[in-house]
Amino acid sequence: MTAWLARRITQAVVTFGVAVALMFVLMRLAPGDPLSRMQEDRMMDPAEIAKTRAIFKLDQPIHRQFAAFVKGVLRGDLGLSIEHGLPVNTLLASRIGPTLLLGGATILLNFTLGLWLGVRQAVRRGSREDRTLTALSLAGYATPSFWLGLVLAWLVGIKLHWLPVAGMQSPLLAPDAPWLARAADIGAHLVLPALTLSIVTIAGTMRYQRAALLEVLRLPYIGTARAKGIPERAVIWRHAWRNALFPVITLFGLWLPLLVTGAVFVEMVFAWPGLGSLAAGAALGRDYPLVMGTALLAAGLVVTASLLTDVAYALLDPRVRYT
Amino acid sequence: MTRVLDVENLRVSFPDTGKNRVYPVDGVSLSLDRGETLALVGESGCGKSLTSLALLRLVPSPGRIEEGSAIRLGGTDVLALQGEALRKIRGRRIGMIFQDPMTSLNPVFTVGNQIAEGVRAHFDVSKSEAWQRALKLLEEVGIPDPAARLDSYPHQLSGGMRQRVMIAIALSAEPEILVADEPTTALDVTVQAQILEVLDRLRDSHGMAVLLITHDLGIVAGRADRVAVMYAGQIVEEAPTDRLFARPSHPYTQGLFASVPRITGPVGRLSPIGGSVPPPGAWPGGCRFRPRCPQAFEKSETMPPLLPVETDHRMRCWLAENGADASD
Amino acid sequence: MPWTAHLVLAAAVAGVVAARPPCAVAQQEPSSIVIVTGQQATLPVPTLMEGPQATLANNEISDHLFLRLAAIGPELVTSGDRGFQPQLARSWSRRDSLTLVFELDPRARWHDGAPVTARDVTFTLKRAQDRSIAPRLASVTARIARVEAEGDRRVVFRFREVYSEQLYDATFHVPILPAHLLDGLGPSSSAWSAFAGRPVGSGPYRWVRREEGQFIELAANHDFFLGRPGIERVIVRVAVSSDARINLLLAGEADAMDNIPPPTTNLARVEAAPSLRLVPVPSNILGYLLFNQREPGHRDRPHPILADRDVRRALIMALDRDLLIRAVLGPYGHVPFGPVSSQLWIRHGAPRHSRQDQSTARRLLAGRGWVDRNGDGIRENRDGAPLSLRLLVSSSSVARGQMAAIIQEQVRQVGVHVDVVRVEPAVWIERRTSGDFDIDFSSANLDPSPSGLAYSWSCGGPGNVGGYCDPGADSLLQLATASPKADRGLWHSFLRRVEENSPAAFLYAQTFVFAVNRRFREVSIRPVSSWSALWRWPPPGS
Amino acid sequence: MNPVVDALARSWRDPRGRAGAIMLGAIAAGAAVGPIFLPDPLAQPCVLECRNLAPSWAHPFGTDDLSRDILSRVATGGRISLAVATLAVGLSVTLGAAMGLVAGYWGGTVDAGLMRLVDAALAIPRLFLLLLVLAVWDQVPMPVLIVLIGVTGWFGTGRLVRGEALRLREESYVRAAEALGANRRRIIFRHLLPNTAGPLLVAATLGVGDVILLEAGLSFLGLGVPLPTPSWGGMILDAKSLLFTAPWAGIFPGLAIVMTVLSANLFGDALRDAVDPRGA
Repeated sequence: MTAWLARRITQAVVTFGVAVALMFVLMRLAPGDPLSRMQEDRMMDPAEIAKTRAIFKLDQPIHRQFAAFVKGVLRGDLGLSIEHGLPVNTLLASRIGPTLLLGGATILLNFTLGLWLGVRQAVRRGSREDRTLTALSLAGYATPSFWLGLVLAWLVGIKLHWLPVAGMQSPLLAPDAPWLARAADIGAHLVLPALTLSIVTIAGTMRYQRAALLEVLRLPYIGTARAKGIPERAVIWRHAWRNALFPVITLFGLWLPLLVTGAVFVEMVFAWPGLGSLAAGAALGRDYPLVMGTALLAAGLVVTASLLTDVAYALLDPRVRYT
Repeated sequence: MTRVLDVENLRVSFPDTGKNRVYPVDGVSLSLDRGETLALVGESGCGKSLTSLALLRLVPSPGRIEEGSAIRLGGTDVLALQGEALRKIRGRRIGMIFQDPMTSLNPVFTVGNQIAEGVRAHFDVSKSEAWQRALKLLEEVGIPDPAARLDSYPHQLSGGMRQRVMIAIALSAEPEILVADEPTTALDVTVQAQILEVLDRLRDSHGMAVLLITHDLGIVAGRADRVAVMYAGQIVEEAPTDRLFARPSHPYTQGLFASVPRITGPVGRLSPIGGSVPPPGAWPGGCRFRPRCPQAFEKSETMPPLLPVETDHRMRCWLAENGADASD
Repeated sequence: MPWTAHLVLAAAVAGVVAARPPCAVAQQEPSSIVIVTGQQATLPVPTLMEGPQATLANNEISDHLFLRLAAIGPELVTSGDRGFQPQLARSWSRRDSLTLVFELDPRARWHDGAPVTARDVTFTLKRAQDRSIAPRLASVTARIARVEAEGDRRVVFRFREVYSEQLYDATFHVPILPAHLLDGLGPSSSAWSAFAGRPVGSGPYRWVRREEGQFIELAANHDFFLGRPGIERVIVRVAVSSDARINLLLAGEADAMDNIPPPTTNLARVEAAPSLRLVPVPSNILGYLLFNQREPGHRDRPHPILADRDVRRALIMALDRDLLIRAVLGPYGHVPFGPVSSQLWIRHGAPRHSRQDQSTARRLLAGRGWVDRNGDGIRENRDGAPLSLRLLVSSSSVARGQMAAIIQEQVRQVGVHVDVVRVEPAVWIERRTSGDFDIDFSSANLDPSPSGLAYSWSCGGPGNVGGYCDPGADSLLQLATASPKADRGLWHSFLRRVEENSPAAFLYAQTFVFAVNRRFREVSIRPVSSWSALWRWPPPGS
Repeated sequence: MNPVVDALARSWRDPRGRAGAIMLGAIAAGAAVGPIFLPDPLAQPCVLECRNLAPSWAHPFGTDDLSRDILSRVATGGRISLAVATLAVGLSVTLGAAMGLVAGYWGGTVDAGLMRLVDAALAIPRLFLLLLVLAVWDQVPMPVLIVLIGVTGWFGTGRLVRGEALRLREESYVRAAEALGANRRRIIFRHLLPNTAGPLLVAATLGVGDVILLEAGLSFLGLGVPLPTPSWGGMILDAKSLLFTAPWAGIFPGLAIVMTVLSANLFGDALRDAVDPRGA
């Protein structure tokens, strides 16, 4: 097991390296220039352009730039964001918290509710409830997230005044306010974006869980469990669900990174200070240092998620061989 | 003799195309006395497994047990039970062994876990006590080094061992009836004998009634007290074992016997029955064996009831009316 | 392991309920204002706002914190010495046509209490004119020869040449920095990060805090020498998406918003909210279709279609620009005469733009040999090549996208086929600057000074990507720039010349629409630096 | 009988399958034939006076903010969106299934190699991949767009199928088949593929909606269907600012997507039951 884990971690590190290198090249191949974003509104003086290029080493050949980048990464320095003028480290550090908060809340909501509903659907397969849930979840799935976000913000925030419509904290709340008040404030801002993201993604969880559980429910050992006389709930949740969890674990591994960089629209609609919108802006503006910083973070997350998925498989399924 | 199980006119239906329903089990009646072994014999697809599932109300959705059916366990009307009361009879009154030991054990739980779960479902015992009983059960079903095996996962065991575990699970709540659905089909011949030996021993030591479901007449002889032969959802012949073996009367039963190689009989060609059991939607009117029956006649076009052949021996064939059976 | 379904649901419900705040609606203290804007201020410090940092957002925060010697007056006239208002300088006078003398206001203090001195001005201008520190400022202040202190309160500016915008150049570009805090820091910008993280200025508001990606908080400078600000706290909140900004405004979580962007449906929503008032503000945005007079890919050859002035004119005639504006900008924009934004002072008194005239357009095209020869509705030349052009549009703007669709339809009516090529902003800029387009949908952010027109509309202008060159127009431009007075007539003859040559179809000069909560009674928003008069607003409810 | 025909016939007998097929057929037919009878989806008859009109007899789905008829735009856009979605999803599901089965069943270095590839590809946000394409193509031709979406879309499915295959190859029947000497192709096609049909069909049916929405995002980058050709995704994106004034501009293309996804799902469910070898 230890050897397996060591090998698996090595693989993860290699993957990480390849992905980062690949992204570096991709980014440089893309047309457009980091200075273009600034030129969009304003005419720039050639001297100004030259100076900016020199500061960000854009005037050097690509392999030099890559070497400098790798050196920086090894020192833990990701450079200066061209557009924000702040160290990439600082930017990422300030965004990772909100991102994990939103991603975590979404995954929690998505997986608790999604798994539970998916199981209900499978158990009551073909019932009116099953059909209704299918239709509702798919409708949610096919709804663009920005659309749903805007409607929710309008209804809950503007019409009903129940929750704040955007941002992560109220700027009027003093920074030295009691801990609980600040937590409640952030919590209130979190509800709508997390709900929006959950609604548009929950169909996936539900459908996979439903399909997986249906597969398992036909297997003979479910009959064995029932014939033993254990409660139906134990049959479903203990015997069937444990086995139906595997495809869902994979799904979980796939979603972790998606929630980091894939929430662009929702982050924008709710002005959530997360990584997704930061990354999108950086890519569109060709802010190379920031793009590489977010990419590094995203790649790290994907690789970790994939590793965790494999470990979870190994832990949950006694039959998987550690080879 | 105490009657432990009474099944009357059991009908199980499944939806077919449109609004039609089909009846893979169509009016089965059988009974079981304490300590008695009844063999339910038939080809695959004849409804015998479904019958056994119906006893525990485990007919898979969307199938259902029709109105007018009756299943009584001693004084309990099984079809009237709901929820907790229904759960209480599963495993406790009737234990069940399934056909394929490979897929009938949950791959993600240890053997001990799966047996102890059955114990704890019906007895208010502590976890460790349940594991103690599980250990004893493994000993009883003849698993070597049972203490170590408790922590094994099913995939670490051989087929025979798994079937022993299945038996242990079936016995975990000390049921008065054991339903064994093709317990040896998936196993190789030497292991088959061992498993049957375990079953016999346990039946005797626990005083259980056994419903043995099989397509293999070879394992019925010397083991079952009575035999019921099923065809196309119905019981077509029922008799004490020795009498049936001596005088198989229904043409279908005769066909079954003809397809069993016998060591004692004259060496001749096996004569299997032509064709196979048609699916439930395609059963013919009248006697359902008619298309495959070498002795079918005009009257076969109406459905025969179970007619007495002799004492305790009945069959669903108009030939019984003649007082003579088909073997003459 | 068997955690039950009900438990899970209960936890989820509990989470949602617990997340509800004790009081959901922002509790607004009477003397604070929350302004929501689209871009984050990253380095709001004069002389650091270079290159990527030369953003409107940085400028606006900087204008709360730092003062100039003098501010542009309400007429926005950048020529001459009259149209300016005193700020750090109490007064100014001329020694000769090349020398300006500023007397500093003795009451002016930095936020840390130190007095503002002549040394601060010389220090700041020295930094601004250093090409290695601030290439942008250095180039716009290149005509300032020397800046000298005479004692603590007097500063003398010497210019290299005589021209009309000397005062503008001396005051507008560079707000003054505190020399006593920065002198020892050295020129490198990284040494400045501590100061940039907590800037100290002399303006009406002082720095409080920044929540990265969320907002910046400023507080009133009670000792401000021009008067105590009425509003105690200014919070500038960032929301990149305009939908989020409008939502914050409608929900009452923000009091003010700069520039509600088109389409008009956004405006309609805000207008319908009883708590909000719309404030139109002239903007420096000019939208135009730039015709490429050089062949894409071969800058030395004329464009096969657009090098012909009559074709360019016909295209302009084909457009109903008033309709375009009404459809997309509503009442908030007008068709300019020449490349003139609604903020530029030379717009007053200019001739009216030409109207849509499809028959003239058809006649012009036919006259140049463009006739529909195969009956497909699109004109061809004698060789059968269709009159087909590619219109390059940045995908970042909804308004330009919509206008492009209307333009496509309007020119089709006179037999011109236009393909709309929508590309992301970085690609758009690259194509535009390399001249890889037939028609470019340009949107420029103009200087408040008309002298900036040379950048795009003179033969050698660095921003002249369409290959337009008219020596006659160039000399008119030079004349107007050099005139020591604010002479609109000279400027208008330059504009007439440009319109005649039709290097572009000038589509719209946009008016920004700000929204402010009605609890703020007296509202004044200045063009150029929108919130620089905010400190004069009385507190709400007073 | 041909197993494919058989499966299709069986799903047709299933009421869900029939409903799904009829709905899909109706949508496809509407997209194929509709534009012939409907007004020009590009025409702007009166930009100021008849834009953002609510649904009426003249314009059953209303008009958008350039006075174009939304019904004809939905119909015309359906041609593009459906073609892109089905082809791209078909491609990515096929690729994903193939790669996943190979990786999961072969294991060892093949698995490790493929999964590293998937990890690396998944680690690169799709946006960055698409930016690369911008470098190569000026105006992306439709087939390239389809291949692009397909090829960048299989990683998730591949991982999913690989997980299932990894589990299934430990199942007794696969082991039994191996012991019986069945060759790899037979094991993969007879045993593994049918048993991963459930997750695969889910992936495929959900993928249709995914791609339609992704196409909207691509239009935003200037990468999608070239203007002014309408597409469902692009229409929804354009209608964002009309959400509160002319909601129909987004609701109808949105409904078209929901109906497509829903019917594809219904049909997929029925198909899954039909191909399941363990079905009743």
